[in-house]
Amino acid sequence: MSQGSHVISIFNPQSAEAWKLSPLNNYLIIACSFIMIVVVGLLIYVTIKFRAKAGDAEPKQIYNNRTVEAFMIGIPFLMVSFFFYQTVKVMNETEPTVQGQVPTVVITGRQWWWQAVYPGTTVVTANEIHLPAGKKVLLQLESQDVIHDWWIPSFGPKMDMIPGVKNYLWVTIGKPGVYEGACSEFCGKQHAWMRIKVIADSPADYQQWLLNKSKAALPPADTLALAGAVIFNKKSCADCHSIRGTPAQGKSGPDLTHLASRTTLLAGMMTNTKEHIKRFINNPEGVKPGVRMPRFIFKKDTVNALVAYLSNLK
Amino acid sequence: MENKLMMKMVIGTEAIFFIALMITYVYFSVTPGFNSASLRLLDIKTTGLFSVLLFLSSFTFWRAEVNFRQGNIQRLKLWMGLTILLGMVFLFGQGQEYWRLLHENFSISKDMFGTNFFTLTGFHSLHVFMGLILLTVILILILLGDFDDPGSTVISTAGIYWHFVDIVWMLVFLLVYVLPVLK
Amino acid sequence: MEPLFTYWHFDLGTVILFLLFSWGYGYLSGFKLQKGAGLYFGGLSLMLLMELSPLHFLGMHYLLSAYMIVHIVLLLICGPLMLIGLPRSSDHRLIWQVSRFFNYWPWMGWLSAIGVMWFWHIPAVFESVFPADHTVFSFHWIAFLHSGSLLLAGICFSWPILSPVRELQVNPLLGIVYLFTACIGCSILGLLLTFAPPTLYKHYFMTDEFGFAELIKTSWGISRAKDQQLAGLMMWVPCCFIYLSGAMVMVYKMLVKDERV
Amino acid sequence: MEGTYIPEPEEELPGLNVSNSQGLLQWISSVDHKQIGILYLFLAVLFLLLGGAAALLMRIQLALPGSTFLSPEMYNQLFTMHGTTMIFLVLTPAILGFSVYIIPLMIGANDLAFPRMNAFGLWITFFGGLLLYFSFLAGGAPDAGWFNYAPLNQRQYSPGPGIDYYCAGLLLVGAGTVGTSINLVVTIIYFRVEGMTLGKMPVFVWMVLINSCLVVGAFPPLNAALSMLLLDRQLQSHFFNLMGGGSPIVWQHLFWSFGHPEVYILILPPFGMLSEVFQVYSRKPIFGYGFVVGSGIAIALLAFGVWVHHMFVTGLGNTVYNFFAASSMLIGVPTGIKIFNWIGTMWGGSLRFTTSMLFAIAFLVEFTIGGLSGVAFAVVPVDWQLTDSYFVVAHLHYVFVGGSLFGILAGLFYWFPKMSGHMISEKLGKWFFWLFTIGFNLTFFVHHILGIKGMPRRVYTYPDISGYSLLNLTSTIGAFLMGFSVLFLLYILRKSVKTGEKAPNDPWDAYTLEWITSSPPALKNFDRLPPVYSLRPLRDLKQSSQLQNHTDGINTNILPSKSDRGGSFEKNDN
Repeated sequence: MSQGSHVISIFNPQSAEAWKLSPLNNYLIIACSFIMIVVVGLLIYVTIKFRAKAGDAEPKQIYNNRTVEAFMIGIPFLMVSFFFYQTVKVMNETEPTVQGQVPTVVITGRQWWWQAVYPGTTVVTANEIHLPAGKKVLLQLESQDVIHDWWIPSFGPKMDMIPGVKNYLWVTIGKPGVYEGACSEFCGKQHAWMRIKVIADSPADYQQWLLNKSKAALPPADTLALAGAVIFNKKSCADCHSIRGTPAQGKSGPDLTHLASRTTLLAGMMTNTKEHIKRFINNPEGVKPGVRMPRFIFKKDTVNALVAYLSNLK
Repeated sequence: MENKLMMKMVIGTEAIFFIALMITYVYFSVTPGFNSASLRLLDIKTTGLFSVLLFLSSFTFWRAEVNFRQGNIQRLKLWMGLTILLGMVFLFGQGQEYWRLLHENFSISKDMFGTNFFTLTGFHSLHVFMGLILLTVILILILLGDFDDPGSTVISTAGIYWHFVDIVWMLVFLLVYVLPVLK
Repeated sequence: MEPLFTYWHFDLGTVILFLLFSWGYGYLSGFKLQKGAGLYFGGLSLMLLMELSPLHFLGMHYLLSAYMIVHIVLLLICGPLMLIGLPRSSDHRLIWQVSRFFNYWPWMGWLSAIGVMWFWHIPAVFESVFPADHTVFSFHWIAFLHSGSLLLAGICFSWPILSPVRELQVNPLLGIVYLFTACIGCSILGLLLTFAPPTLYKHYFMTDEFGFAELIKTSWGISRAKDQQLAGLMMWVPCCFIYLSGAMVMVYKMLVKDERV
Repeated sequence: MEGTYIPEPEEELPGLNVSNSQGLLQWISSVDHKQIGILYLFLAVLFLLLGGAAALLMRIQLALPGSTFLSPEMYNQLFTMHGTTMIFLVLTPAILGFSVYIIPLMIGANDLAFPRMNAFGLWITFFGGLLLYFSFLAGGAPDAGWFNYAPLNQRQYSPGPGIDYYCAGLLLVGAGTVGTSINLVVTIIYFRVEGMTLGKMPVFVWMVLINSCLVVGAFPPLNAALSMLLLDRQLQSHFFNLMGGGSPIVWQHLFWSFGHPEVYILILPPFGMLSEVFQVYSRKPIFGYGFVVGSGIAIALLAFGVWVHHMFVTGLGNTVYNFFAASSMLIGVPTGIKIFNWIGTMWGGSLRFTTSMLFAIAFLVEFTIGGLSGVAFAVVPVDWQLTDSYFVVAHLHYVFVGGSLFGILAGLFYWFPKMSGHMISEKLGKWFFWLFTIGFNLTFFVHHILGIKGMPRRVYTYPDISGYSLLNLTSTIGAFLMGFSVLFLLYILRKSVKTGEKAPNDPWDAYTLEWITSSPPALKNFDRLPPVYSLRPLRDLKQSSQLQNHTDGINTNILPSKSDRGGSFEKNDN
């Protein structure tokens, strides 16, 4: 898995779709610069040339000039027509309709994390979404609660996730790497910490990853982790979280089956370390205010056991 | 004149308000979740009767206006009183319809039809109620003898509002009561 | 399956309409071709073209959007064209009376157009416009009423604004309001069609009698949902564009013409 | 105008029988359009300070990544209140304030058509604002953004009372705004001075007329949406609630079919003010009067048909987008026409660079930036990339501040002598201009870049990546500069009222009727008025009387008396 850092920007297109959109971005910048130069240029000229001087008589009273008006209407109209043509063209190229294709991944926005389900496999993951590079991939975007929005600037179009509606997005990632984005529709308290990480793998790596992740969770390695597993199921953890291969089948929180293989926690809020997991379990509200996870009053040992268990789930 | 233009603009904005509510009604009524079972709870005959009374009040108001223009203040009082009475009877009709529906366990939170039905008819009734207040104030002023200038535009201005309320009801009645029967 | 462009049909109702309106012109002009007759008969022939051509066939059997084109052209293009084409210099009493009527009650014109437009789109009414069987020669009296009412409403609608009697046209400010509210009136219908589920009009779900369904769906790329959206948007945007252009012309008349140059 | 009733303010104000010199009580009970206009402006300033304070708190929070200065709850409440306040309680009242004050003077009327309704509009707006702010005490302000999307606005996701206050407050504010707008329309239609036909109305009057019609048409969908939302929250109806069969998209349609015209509501009157300012300080008539007014009408007509461009990423489908892209791009054309017409007005003129004119010229630059970034949202594929990002924040501030507020400030410096009777020191005014303009650009220009770099809007904090930190810090510094300059403006205004030089009747050698009256105008605006033959009645008057020294004001003795003109211009004898 390559971990190339990339510049988040709409001017750094990394998918075929983004490439299709980018000429339009450039045309727009050129047109806008042109108009700005005309307006500012005219203003500079006018303000220098036509300053009032002491004792000026009333200047010539010009009421109208049909030719000038015709240009004022005509030129913007032509520019607008050009952009309209380009818009329609690009729009229809990048958004072919979806007719019964099976999506590669179904991504569900939740307050405030992303659930990714891979149809045809048992893989369920959260926040860090793996996709194959070099292949045209269909994303199905849904929401479980409020409106979220899927946005990775380097991949081109964003798309709203609306409860009760299925939206689709095509993406053909150019090369393997890590691509970042964020939820782009205000969705409540932790809208800021609802960041997206897409890890694009080469097709072979991707198959490998799918295979790994469709397996059930590893059994606890040591006694501390074993104790953690017991606590996880006995206390209310399992009511919300699921860990495949164990009795924990909760649906309202992120799937933790392979938690330890993710690099970040809480939708990009912090890196995935034991220390951070511990801090979060001890005081979810303090770490991520508004988060749905309740605060449990655990003994120190209990937390340590839970952390040992969770950080073992590769 | 300016009174009338003012009132026309007021009903213009009210009209768009009702249009928004009605579009919402129509939009939801063609979506699959719209509960047609609830539609059958409505009593088109009784409400139809009360509707006719409301439409009649437009007529009585028109008579009031004519009499006012002719300076016939006694008749004006009569027709005005009749208009208010008809309006009140209509509101009573609405009230008993609501009462019955609520007793049949059908409320605004029951389903999409309930939500739309109560909102649409409720806002209309609210407008009838406001119209009644307006007319009552005018009637009191008439009884106090304030209306002796036949050039006054107050009554015809109030009339614009009252006729508007009737027209809205005509549309609402068609939409909510009559159209489902036609289908 | 014959090629689409051969699907002309000869609707008796349409021809009767054509004759009726031609006679109307004669009645008003004293059976003489006057200036503007070209426009009048242009509008009338456009109606003929709309009603007899394969476009109408498509509208009848496959595409709501095709039906909508016919609908809009009849109401908003043929009607006004015919009105402009009415004999201007004619001092026929009827023209004066109608002009005076619409000057006093401009909203009747408005109501006729918007009313007719909405009426024919009530799903139950809509279904009845189409004859059950399609033959080359046919007369279907509801279809006859449909076209006739659209043409007539188009004329009534534009009368307050384009009245042949210039001094009885409504004042420009009222004209702008008139056109703008008309735009709202048809926008709402368009809006509903656009965003309503595609099952609104059952008519187009009937059997694929002529075998065009596949062609339309695959090579034209128009699905049922898209078709209804297109129809709604046509009712909405181009329709309003016509109204608003009219409004801008009124603004031009009001302001730009008497500007000091 | 035959036989129309002209409201006559008397020395004894109607209502409470308060005389003209009873201080606060008189202001509160006043139905005089000038006092109400000024109260509207005070209302705008009061809420500007509140909304501005919210903005500064937000900027402190965003100065550094990962800051914990504000909790997310607080941040969300603040940005919601900031947006709502600035749009409904600052820009709208400021515009209405100028309209209510200037329009009767400009058209030669003595008051609005319905003076009491005018007072009602003001106070209901004020109480609506209070109600909105009361939510802070009642357990939390609204926190779902000013456009308050469903289902986030449902009780389930926003259990506090904030959104109920939002609904109730905005319904009241809306009632006041619509009432005053209707009042303005009726006044403009019926109360114009003899001879001022529609084609001879000043551009500002035209813009207010168009704008008021826009208000009357645009607010009802909002009221409907708010009523439905209130029912959803209070009586468990299901309009926007998916569980009961409702649809969150309906809220967006209803809200934006108000929300987009609202944008034009906030910009059209400033367009009008600027048109007056450009004419006077260029000593030339507006270039292409018909086109300027006509494009205003075109904008208003198109305004109702473009709202879906706020919803280009909701998945409505390309068929719908095509049409709305077309209409949204089309609306750029009349806006462009205006910009070039204003440059045309200056062309060949004799320009005086007063503070007001500086704001007008700066407006042209700022608004062009805002307008062009707005076109980006009509180009659907670009909108797909940038909507709901900081680019939108940049765009809307360039339009609302760089457009509306710069226009309003130009109007303020232009009309202040008339309203207060005192001149503003040009030197201090120019200081303010530069501080404000630099602060504004510093704050918001960087937001364009933040958006392009993928920072979503409405986030209470951000990760420390790709230069977010530096750009945000710059923005915060700019915001404080802006905040300071606003306080400086208030200081200047106060100083001018206290110690400023006395203003003559017509300090700018202006063209329209309001400059005939004394500065400030007496309770009764006009005793006599010249008949209007052209767009610039005051210029006609000055030319016809061969007045030598314009700047010393108009000597009312030179006005033709009633007997000369056969009473055609007399407004005061019914």
